Amino acid sequence: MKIELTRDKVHNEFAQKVEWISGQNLFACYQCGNCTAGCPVSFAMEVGPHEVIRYTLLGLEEEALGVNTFWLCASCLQCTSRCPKGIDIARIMDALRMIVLRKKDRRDHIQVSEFPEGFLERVPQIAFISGFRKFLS
Amino acid sequence: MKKLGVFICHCGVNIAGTVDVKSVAEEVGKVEGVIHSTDYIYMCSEPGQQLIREAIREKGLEGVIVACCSPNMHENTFRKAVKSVGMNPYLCEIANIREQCSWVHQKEKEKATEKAKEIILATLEKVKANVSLEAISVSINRNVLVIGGGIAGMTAALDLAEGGYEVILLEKDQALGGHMAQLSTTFPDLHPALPDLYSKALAIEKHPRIQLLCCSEVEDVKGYVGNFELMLRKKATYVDWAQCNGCSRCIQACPVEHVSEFDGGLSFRKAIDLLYPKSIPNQPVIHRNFCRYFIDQSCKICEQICPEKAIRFDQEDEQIQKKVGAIVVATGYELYPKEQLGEYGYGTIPDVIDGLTFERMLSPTGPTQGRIVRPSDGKVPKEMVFIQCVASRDPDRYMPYCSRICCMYTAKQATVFKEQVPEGQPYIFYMDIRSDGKGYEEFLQKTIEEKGLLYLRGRVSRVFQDDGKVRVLGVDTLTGKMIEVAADMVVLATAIIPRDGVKELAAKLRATVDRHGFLTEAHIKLYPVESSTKGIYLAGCGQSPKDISDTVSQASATASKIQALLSTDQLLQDPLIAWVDETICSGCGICVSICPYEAREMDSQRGISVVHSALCQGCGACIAACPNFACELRNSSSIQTLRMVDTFVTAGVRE
Amino acid sequence: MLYALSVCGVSMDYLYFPGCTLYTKAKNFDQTARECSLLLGFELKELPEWTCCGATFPLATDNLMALLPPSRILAKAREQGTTLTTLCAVCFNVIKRTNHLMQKDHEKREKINNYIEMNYQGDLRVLHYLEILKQEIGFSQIRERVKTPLSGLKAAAYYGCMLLRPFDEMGFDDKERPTLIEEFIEAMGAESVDFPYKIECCGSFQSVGSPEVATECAYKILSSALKNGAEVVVSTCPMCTFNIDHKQSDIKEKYLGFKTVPVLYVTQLLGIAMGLNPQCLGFEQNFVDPFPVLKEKGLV
Amino acid sequence: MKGNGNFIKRAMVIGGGIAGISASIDIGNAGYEVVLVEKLPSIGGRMLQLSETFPTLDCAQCTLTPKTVETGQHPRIKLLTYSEVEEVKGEAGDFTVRIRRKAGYVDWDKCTGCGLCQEKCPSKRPSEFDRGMGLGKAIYTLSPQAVPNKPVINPLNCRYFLEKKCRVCEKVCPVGAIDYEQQDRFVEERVGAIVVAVGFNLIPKETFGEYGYGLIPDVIDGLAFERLNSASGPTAGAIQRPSDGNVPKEVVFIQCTGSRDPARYMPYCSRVCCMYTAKHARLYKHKVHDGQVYIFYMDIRSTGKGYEEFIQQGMEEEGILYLRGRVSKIYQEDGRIVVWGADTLTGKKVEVSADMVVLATAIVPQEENKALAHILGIQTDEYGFFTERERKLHPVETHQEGIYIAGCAQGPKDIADAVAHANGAASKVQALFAKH
Repeated sequence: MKIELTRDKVHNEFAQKVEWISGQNLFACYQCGNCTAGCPVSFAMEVGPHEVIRYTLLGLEEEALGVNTFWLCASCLQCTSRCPKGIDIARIMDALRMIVLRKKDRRDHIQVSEFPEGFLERVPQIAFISGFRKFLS
Repeated sequence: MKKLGVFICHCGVNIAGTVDVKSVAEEVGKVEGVIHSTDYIYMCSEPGQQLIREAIREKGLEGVIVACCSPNMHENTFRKAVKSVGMNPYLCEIANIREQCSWVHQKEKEKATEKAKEIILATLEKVKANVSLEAISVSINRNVLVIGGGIAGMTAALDLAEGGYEVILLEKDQALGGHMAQLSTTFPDLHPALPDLYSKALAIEKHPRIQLLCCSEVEDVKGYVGNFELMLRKKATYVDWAQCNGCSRCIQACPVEHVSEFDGGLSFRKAIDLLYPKSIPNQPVIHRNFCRYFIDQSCKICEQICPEKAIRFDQEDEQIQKKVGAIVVATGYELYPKEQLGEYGYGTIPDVIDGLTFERMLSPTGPTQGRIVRPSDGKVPKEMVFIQCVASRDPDRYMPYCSRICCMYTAKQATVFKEQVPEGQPYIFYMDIRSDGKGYEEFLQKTIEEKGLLYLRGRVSRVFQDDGKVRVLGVDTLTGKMIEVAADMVVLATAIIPRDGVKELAAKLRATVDRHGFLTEAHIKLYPVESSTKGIYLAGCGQSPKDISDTVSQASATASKIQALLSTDQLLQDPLIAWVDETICSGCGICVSICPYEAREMDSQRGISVVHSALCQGCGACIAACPNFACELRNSSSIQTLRMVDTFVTAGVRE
Repeated sequence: MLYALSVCGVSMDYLYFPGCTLYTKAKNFDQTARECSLLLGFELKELPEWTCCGATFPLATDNLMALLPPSRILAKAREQGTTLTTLCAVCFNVIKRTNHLMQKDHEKREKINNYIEMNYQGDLRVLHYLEILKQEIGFSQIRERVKTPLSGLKAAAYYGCMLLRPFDEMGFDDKERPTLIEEFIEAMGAESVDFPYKIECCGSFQSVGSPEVATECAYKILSSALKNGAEVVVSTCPMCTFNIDHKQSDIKEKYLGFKTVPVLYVTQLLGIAMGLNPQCLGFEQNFVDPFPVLKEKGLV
Repeated sequence: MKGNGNFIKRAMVIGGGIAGISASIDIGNAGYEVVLVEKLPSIGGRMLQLSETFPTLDCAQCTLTPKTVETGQHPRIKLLTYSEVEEVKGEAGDFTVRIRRKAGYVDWDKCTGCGLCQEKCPSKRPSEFDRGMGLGKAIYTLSPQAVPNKPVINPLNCRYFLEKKCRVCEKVCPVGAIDYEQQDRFVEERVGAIVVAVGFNLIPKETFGEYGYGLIPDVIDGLAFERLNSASGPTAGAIQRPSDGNVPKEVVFIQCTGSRDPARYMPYCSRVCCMYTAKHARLYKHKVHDGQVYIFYMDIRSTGKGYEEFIQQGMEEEGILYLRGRVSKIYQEDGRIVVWGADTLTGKKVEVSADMVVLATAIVPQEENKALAHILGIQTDEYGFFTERERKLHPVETHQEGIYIAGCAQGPKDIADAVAHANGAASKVQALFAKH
């Protein structure tokens, strides 16, 4: 509930990493919520993309990485196409994914071994390839 | 019986949405004497006025009633219209059925319709007894007084002088510039404030048509538009400015130092000093409260050192009488007093300062030569908190209004801070970012992106000192989380409030102020620079908070209005003033003492009281006061008034 | 039936990248496109030895590795010709965006060329099959070749995301109000149905990560199309088609009253109109059988 | 011509909106002649389209029409309406301006403004003045209160010009003022100073694909709402939605539509939208007591005198719901308008099913500004707003002596600021004349 802010925290490594991987400037965000408003999967998100950006900017790494928001992002770029500041939000979501997936203790978001029977036969490989790239380290 | 015409305005839906104008027109049309009764959507428009003009011409009307909005809005409009077809304008009256009827009875349409009719019937009674009058023509003085030597007053004075008018520019302080002289740079271009201001001040000092009076105030104002009689007080400076050559040796030699208000308490100044270096005028003033000579006669160093023998310890305030035709009030603003902002530790924590003080710190000619340091220990602050809306937008505790300029100057200050202290972090607590001027939004976004200003949407609840840091407890409503910053320094964007003493000045000028003390304009859209008193104009932050460019536009606007006003030789005044029935007047003189405009005088030869027609404003005080009923107001006689009252009373009986 | 017929007088051939799914679960897409092309007088020349495009355009700016497969595809294609076409919207998106990057980002281009030991400058034209139909052949020309106008069929064009976004790089059609597929539908003689969800995402690869989310997305899209009177939904993407066609079984489980609607690839629609042999249309791969509605309209 | 040597003490004001009118009256009252050039057939500008003005809710017509009347009757103001500046030669003190007087196909010298032609004209087309909601005739005045109150024929709507038949107006005109053969004419005026007060436009509605703008009839812009709410508008002031005339019970207002959007539209703030939206919301509530208003915003900008109080009163007393967030998409479904927005204060997506949506679209410069700047030898910024000499201390001067700017031609501003700005420009003209 409480955030203690310092200049180190504002320019925290985590936020800088997100900025570096995504190539986006988090400070540019208006916090207008257009990304959340247009997101086709925001109904299932714990918080909207705009709020994840805010968490990241304020150095709340645990909060930012702890929500399902970026895992649910389907990279459809609706947010990006409507962002008034031209921020590629999907890239920020991907950066957050990458930060989790690239950690030394591998944390795959999905477990192939847990797929239900027949799933592999049913789903087209394009979905798998795409999904594996987004969910597996 | 006079032939009367009634014209009922719909005012769009403002009246017609509540009052059944058609039925009112029909019923009023049946009243004896009314030979023409009609309605129209906008009576004040050209076709509406044409209806009136045609009816006068074709039906030979001898009196006109326009039932519409308040006479404040359009009495003039319609009087001009009837005059254009040869009717005496004072035979035209307004029946106010908008402000006094439709607007206040929106939910009672039938009763409102009835009331509108009664208002018109009452006004009919007045018009029946109205007589033709001629406007009073008075000569005018074409000089102008500008009160306030800040950027508003300076602009107005220069514009007027350029337009060919003689101007008296009155400044309370010892030099020109006002608050703008305290600023470092202006947003959004980050231009240094002083050079621009300086060139303007220089132009004023040199202008042959501007008489600059510093350390001066208005003591008394008499008269009326075109003929104001002023009593000004020029306070003693204890330095003969005519003798002084501005060498400033006295300042260097003066042994007394006191805290500089101009620098927001960040520096000391001498007991004899300039307001700021190179100020215009560039002559010093002795500050009596601090000068040892005035305290215990123990020091006369300045007098001894002055090569021109310009020190005058015995100088006294001077009273100056002037006559002008118009007055510009450009009294400016001050910041909300810090003693009253307890929760922010303002006034007790040295590292909590206000925006103007921070400006002084940023100014290259300021106490730190532009370096940002903590007032407490002189260290460079790294964690810097800016708090907006301090005492603004806070109707319950402080001021309900928005101070308009804080968002932009805070953005500017945070930018300059970040430029000077690249490793520092500015945090800005805000409610809404208001960057609505030309180029402002672009400036704001660019600096947020490039400088990494951290905007936190939320107010600050408390600021306190802790371990050599200033702890700020706020909130970020976008994450819904509480925010705590251990800051090195805090800058408060405190509310803009009117200058101390404006209420008293307004009373002298018979101008009005709102509940916060800002001077009131005659109409926010129609007459934004005119006050409610004719001949008194408003410019700058004394009217409401605004930034420099808006202030400059407004100041130029007052100059334009005054030039139009003074471009003629004669001014016409309404003749709706008091007159005295000489056969009844007993010469008791009660009216003379009661008149607020000094328009009543005893004619000692005839032993009666007379009316000074140019001074009388038609307020009616003397009429109420006269024990003999010897006074009457033209076209508002007692009989007329009683008949109007009768109409309402009998309406009640009819019901 | 399989004779080449030149529309414009000259025969044109296009380099063609089918992509993995068009060889397997979306064979019907591939097959109908090849057949129809021949009828329209051009051939889809499949790239030799193509590899998977990667199925996602990498959004992390430091992920060069994911750019190598599409770059390699582009570089090899350039050796064969000047225009490359794809059918699958995902492949199209990945390849076109990579092509754009190879054109604009000199630094990355150099690095990638170093990795793949080729020298590709981004000078290939990448067109979606629909773009070829519109720009190179012309819808009006195709309209004239239609054997069975699909009159009376109400078809909703579903664009999804990959064709349209990001607009600056894809340049396929208006990003908010695309009309290209509608124009195509009308050229086939069918009636196009506009619906607000036509550019909303189907859930994409979430069918692997959070299948229930993808199901919900598909449900919203389909019910919006149905509400606006669609009898078939037209798609350009095997990923979308999986989500909005094959997942209709899941939708039915969750939303009991849901009425299924067939999903056709654009080329299947084209094939029907061009009078392709029903066996060639590959309806057996469609989850919701389009046959009943087509039969009802007398189209097959 | 009040002159002194060769310096012509006569001014031209380009644009007859509230800024141009204010400047003209000021200069005229100071004793100088003014030529007021207006592109449309009558003066009044955008303000004439407004219903009420914030924060006093005064009727806009009542505030403006007396000024238009005063301008029309002013002995020193010469009105050239339906006219455009084509060429400017010379310098301060002696400009020669060539003006195109557009053919209106009505001889105004003969016309009495009786209005018979408009009544009888059989051609009805959506009226631009009413933002496409009401129907206008091919021979028209902008409003019944127009100054001058003389009509012109729009040849694009006129049956005679389109099909060579009809001629009804010619037949009914009692004074024979209709002249189908009229051609554009050119006149020259010599003046010593010029005030540019050409006003603003709104960003074209077709721009907003994601808002269904132009396709969904009940998604309208702020000016359209003004017309809807105006007693002289197409519904005589009744709040009815354009599609079916029903009273909308849930209305969504969206601010910053095209403003503060550097990636896609205009990066700047349009300055007036926050206040007029608050005004719209309150006026709507005054007429539809059981209606609900939702306002999507980014920052509420109520900086003028009494503005903040006005906004807060709207929230507290009228229950207007402000939602801090932008809107991503609007579409029509089941006769309702679905709005996808966000409330960034709860961090949640908000979906509202509304009856009507009002977009506060960005204020943009007039299209012809850049061409006009070229003619006048002055500058515009990248968007097309005219550039002042210096932002703070010279906000009405241009880099060209003798040429001044006023009102929204310089940048978005509200009426009070535009009037003050225009008065300021007038002051500079007077000083220039007084100097010579």
